[in-house]
Amino acid sequence: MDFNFTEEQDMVRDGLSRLVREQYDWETRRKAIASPAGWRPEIWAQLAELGILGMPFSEADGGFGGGAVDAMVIMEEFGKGLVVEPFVPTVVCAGGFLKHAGTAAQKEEHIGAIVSGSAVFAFAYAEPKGRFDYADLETTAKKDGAGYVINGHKAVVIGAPWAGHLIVTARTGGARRDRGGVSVFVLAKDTPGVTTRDYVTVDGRRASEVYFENVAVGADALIGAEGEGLALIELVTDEAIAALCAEACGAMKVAHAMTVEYSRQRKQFGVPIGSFQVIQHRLVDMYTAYETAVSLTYLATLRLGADERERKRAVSAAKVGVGQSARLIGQEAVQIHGGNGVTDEYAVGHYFKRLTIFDSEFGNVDHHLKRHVALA
Amino acid sequence: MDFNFTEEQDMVRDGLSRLVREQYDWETRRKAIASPAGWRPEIWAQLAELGILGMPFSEADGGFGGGAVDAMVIMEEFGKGLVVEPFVPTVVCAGGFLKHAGTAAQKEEHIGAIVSGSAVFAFAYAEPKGRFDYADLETTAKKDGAGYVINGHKAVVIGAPWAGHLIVTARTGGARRDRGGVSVFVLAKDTPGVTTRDYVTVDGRRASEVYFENVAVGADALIGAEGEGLALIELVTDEAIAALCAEACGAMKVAHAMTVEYSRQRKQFGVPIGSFQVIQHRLVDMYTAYETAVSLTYLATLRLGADERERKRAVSAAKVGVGQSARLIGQEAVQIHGGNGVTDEYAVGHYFKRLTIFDSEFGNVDHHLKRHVALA
Amino acid sequence: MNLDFTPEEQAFRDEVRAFIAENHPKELADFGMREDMTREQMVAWHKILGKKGWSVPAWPVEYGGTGWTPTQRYIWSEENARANTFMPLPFGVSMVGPVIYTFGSEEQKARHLPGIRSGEVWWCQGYSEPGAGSDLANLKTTAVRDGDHYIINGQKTWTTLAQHADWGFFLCRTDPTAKPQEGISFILIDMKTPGVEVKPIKLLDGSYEVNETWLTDVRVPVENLVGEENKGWTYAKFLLAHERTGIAGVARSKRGIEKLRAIAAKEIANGEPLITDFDFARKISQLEIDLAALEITELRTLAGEQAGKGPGPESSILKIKGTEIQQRLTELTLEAVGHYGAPYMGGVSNDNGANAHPVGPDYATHAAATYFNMRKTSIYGGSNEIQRNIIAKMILGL
Amino acid sequence: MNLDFTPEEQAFRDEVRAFIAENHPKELADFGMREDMTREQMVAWHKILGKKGWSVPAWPVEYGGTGWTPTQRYIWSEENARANTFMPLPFGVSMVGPVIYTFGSEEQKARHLPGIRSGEVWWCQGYSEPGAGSDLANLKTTAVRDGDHYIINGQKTWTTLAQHADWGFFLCRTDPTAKPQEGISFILIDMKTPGVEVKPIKLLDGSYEVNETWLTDVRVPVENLVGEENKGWTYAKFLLAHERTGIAGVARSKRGIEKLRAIAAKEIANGEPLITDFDFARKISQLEIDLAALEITELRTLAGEQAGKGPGPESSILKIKGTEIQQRLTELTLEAVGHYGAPYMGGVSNDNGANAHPVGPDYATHAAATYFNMRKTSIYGGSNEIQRNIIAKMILGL
Repeated sequence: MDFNFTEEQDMVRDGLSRLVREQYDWETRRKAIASPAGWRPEIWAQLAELGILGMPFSEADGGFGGGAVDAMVIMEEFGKGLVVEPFVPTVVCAGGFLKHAGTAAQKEEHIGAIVSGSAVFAFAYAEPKGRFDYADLETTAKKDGAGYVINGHKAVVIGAPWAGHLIVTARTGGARRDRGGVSVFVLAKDTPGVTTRDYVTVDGRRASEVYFENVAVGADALIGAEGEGLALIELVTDEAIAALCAEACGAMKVAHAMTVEYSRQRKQFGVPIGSFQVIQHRLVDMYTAYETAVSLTYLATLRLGADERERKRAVSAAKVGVGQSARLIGQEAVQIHGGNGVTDEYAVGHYFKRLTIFDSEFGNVDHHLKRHVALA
Repeated sequence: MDFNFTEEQDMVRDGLSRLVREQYDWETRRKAIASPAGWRPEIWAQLAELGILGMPFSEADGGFGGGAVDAMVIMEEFGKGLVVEPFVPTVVCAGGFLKHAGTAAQKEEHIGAIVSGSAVFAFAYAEPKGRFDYADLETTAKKDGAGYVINGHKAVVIGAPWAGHLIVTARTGGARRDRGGVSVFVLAKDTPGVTTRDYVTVDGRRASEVYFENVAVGADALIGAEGEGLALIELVTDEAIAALCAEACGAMKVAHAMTVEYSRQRKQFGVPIGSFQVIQHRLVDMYTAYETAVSLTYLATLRLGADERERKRAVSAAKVGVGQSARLIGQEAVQIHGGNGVTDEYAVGHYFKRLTIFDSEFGNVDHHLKRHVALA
Repeated sequence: MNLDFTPEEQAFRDEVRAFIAENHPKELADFGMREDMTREQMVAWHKILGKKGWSVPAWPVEYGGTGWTPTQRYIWSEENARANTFMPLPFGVSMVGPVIYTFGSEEQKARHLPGIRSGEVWWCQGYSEPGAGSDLANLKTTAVRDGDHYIINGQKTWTTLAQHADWGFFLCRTDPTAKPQEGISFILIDMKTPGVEVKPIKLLDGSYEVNETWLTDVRVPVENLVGEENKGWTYAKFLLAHERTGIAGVARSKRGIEKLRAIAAKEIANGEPLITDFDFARKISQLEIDLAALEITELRTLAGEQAGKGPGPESSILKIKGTEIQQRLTELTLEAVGHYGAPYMGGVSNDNGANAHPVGPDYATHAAATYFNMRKTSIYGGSNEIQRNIIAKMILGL
Repeated sequence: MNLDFTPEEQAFRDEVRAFIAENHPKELADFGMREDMTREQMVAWHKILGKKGWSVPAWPVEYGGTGWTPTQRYIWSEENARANTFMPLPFGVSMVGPVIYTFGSEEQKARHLPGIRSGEVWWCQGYSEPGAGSDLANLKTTAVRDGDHYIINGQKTWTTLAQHADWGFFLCRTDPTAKPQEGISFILIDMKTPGVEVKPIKLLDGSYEVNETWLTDVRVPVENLVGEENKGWTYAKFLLAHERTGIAGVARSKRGIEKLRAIAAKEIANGEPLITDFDFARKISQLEIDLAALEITELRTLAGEQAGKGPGPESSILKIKGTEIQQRLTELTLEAVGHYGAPYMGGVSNDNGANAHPVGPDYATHAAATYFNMRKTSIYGGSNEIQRNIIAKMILGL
């Protein structure tokens, strides 16, 4: 057992921390997310330059041979700055599908582009009626000659407005909610028949409803074996969850620190509110919740390579525990900030909003508590 | 709508309050529950004299025409003094079965004896494997000529060591857990074939394991219609729950008051612990929990006469909410008392113990939350 | 003691229900958020009730109150919630009104009470300041006597819906040498007076329901002082206790639970309606149980008031539990809508990136915004921490 | 960073497991409560470990420690919990031992450390007093210098298992004129000294594990003073931080959850094993998740210690979360046993009405008593409120 970061991981953290501090200050971020684009491609280019976008790929695939712990380090820094750029959809999700199950040609085509920052992906898995069940798909991909024809509607596809490519899950066989018959496809967003409705999310990102109307793709769009995509989706989304948990830890750390600082400055009844024992104990409970979240994020991250049951239990434990911590810390941070906590102007409320939406990504607390029970 | 007590109810409360204060002081109680008998028949006689034991019976049956609100008033006072005498088994449970479904002869035989204090009952419904399901009975009553032969084992029958008579639930037909086929019997504890193992309970009462080995009873032992006892049991146990909730409110009130008083007296760091804001807020949360419990007890009590669904939802709401309040108040009272809270010598720990066992009587918080959901 | 309605109470309920059915403008029932409503829409029901004589039920009869029993007021709330009416805003009816009829001069009563009753005059509250949230004793706004006027200077914040207000009631320091809680006065200000400037604050949910209000050399006639000079703290406490009783919001939360059940019946989780998922249903039941307890607690408090006890520190419990339930309800509603909680859809006045049209099912549109918005409830009206301090001191004697 | 055992660590685990299997007395594994054990049984495993050289793993190697890595110490705890061993009591090993080897004289080290290692000498702790629980600065017990002795007078309470103790370490006030936290000394007392009187306190669960200890004109040689006179507060704080690291009890709680699962598999609820009830299983999963977090937090803390950071205020988190989990575990266990939580069954030494033989299934026998007993954990060793004060001050800087 070993709880130390490597020197390289420390360097990555330091570099990203500097980038966020220097180029992702609050006013700059506010303007960027309110701009028509909603993100900053120049930040993306710098992430590529720093090697961040290539970190989790093997050297053989053109990356830098990092792993889940590296992704954790990266995501925690993103969380601290509420970075909106689509690292999870592009690098963790699309990257994950490609590296775990992509053909040589698919890797060749896409991984280099991801590493260099020229390709941005979105992961279209959720549907209006499927909630957190990856197999509850109304989107279909019907065999048509050598290729497939995709029809369906994908909901709240994070980062899709910025993406050139999509990873799409669709049913190629089996009945609704069957484990079998789920397949994964990669395609360009400008493939004929794909339309999107783009919008802003409450946590300052962009997303789309994505509609597929008789979208014809070749056989080479299929990632992994036809109809056997569910286990792959579960693996990649578990990796995404671990990454999101790390992001949430970063956001919690800042929200907590802001609140401690605020409670030192803000006076009521002539003294700083941080001198009230009730406020102190609540700040302590937030701190304990943060430490709990960090520990569970470590657990999930370090178990991503374990056997399926152990991996899923660790990841679900983290999504439950980090989700509970995120709720507590977000709500308490706002409460202790008082009226200022509910204004758009103060940063703390935006951390709260990001931590709120975190819960609904890839299954909320209840969903993962159920999965944990089922694997007991 | 009306939230006032009648003058008679106020008088009953005052009388009982005096009795508890004057004759149920802590040392006297401690000696009584440690004595071989474990209770004080002389207290029981006084309750009869005060008309308490006859309160919930109609005047036609020899009682004083009170109702559920009267039982609530009585039980709250019992809760304040942690009175162990078996009012619930005798008056609420046995009395309930008799008044709702007893034959004229059964009423004649038993109600007068209850009112006068000469008859004490216990209610044998729980079984080692049945948990909180009144229909999950291994005890059987087989038809034998005009009468029945009872076999089985009843668990943790509260007050049985003191009782002359038992109310017993048994299966006369149907399969395990069927709603149909459950019957209710009344019999003397000295009926041949009944044996008991008596013991002390953690909350200072007495209980027995009761064994039935080929216990022959007459047709006149049956209360209500054969095989149709479940609805009757549900009604009577709902009445018992409302009464126990009132008892718990009384116990919570005292536990809270003791803790407030302790926090005024006990000094740490040179000042009363009640001057610490964290202790203050926790005492406030206990107070709020107490008020919540009182309100839900009112709700359950006032809905005992409503239609079945409404009655059950109100009673389950109370058992859930009062159970949650009891847990919070019991645990916090001990915590704020510090080391003294976990000693046998301080009264507060005994309130905590009574409030703990309350949860397992007639279904715990989880059980009633399920029943509430099922009736949504 | 009983919970049943008497025949008279049943008749009253029927009368109220019929009146609402006949008079409440249908289109008002369909708004998801106040943010989407115009001023006219917000006062429409108030004006109708004013004509009927039902706009200020809790006031003494001599000032236009209805003289209803607590049970009648309970029925009134229930029926309005049932019809999703937009009730009169509290600033006039529950806040300044009672202060004026209790402590104000006959001239003030004659001048201001009719407009409050009728809904013609919109009031706002100037209590909080940037440096003083729940700590009202730390006020910095000053009112300096100049002949028969006060000259008022200072900055107020969280002045809810002040952008529509005709009049405001303000706490101002009139004796800077007195102890913090003394030397404060309660002054009525015509919001059109020169020097009053209102600037909306954008909230987390994208709405603009509160404001910063600057008062710069605002000249206010001395007859706008309510009660005695330097006694404003007394009136403020009186008002806060009044404000808390309404804050439980039981009837509205009941309706919110109904809506939540309807949403959970439509959302599909693991192939089945979410409402059939025991875990989710359990959380709704827990909320219903908490709300049932609060309802009885409020009725007990109202009955106590009728028996002559004014709204006392017990109302702090209603504030704490009521807001906890409202917050939990919005939290569960957001949870129910799943992925569609994420799209950003504020009200019509939203700028800065809110989506112009809803995304996802209608019922999801305001889920996140409402959740974010309701975080304020445990902060305003005396934060829930302050309410606990009040209970500790006033009820537990600590 | 990884959670896997290296081959060396695996080999160590096998060695430990084999040693326990071969040497741990079988009958010790079956006790439900400490209350049922004799003194000899309680020290049996300690003595075996002493001979093996494994009784004080965390001590510096020069004083008999094993020099194990944090991972090895983790494995050691895990394997002992797995076998349900009765581990050496903390009073010597984790409390006074580290104080003696850190601050004591060479004579004290030579005299006392061997007996602590071997398990021959039983220690108890004299910190708390009736008037001073977590507030140790308020001590009243005095030690007055008289030639080469101290004359000690006072009353201590919560002296755990002092009825068996050979020696005790006591905090006594040696300078009554100093500030509360100064003027306190850390003194070792032979419990057979005349004037030492130990009287058991009956606890809620019926057990007698703590005592009141009276010290009346107890003459103690001055060489029993540890470190400097009037510096006892420093040693006491050092000791409390040490005490907290062990208090998380992760391995024991893991075993407790296994037992709870086994109980829930036997209990029948609504016709099915309780463990198949989602609601109950959910609560166990939540507990497992909380425990998994605590386990990693403890490992992180241990790794930090190895990297040179001593046990600092972070250990307060372990104390808070560890005791919350232990309490929740016993609460769920009591819930699991249903009606059979009610029969009163304390330990063998019980008087006053405890039932002589268990009622109901074996696993239910101690459920209530254990639940009641474990309420102490959030009170002792510095109450959880005090731990929060420590974190607020030492970590958050408030």
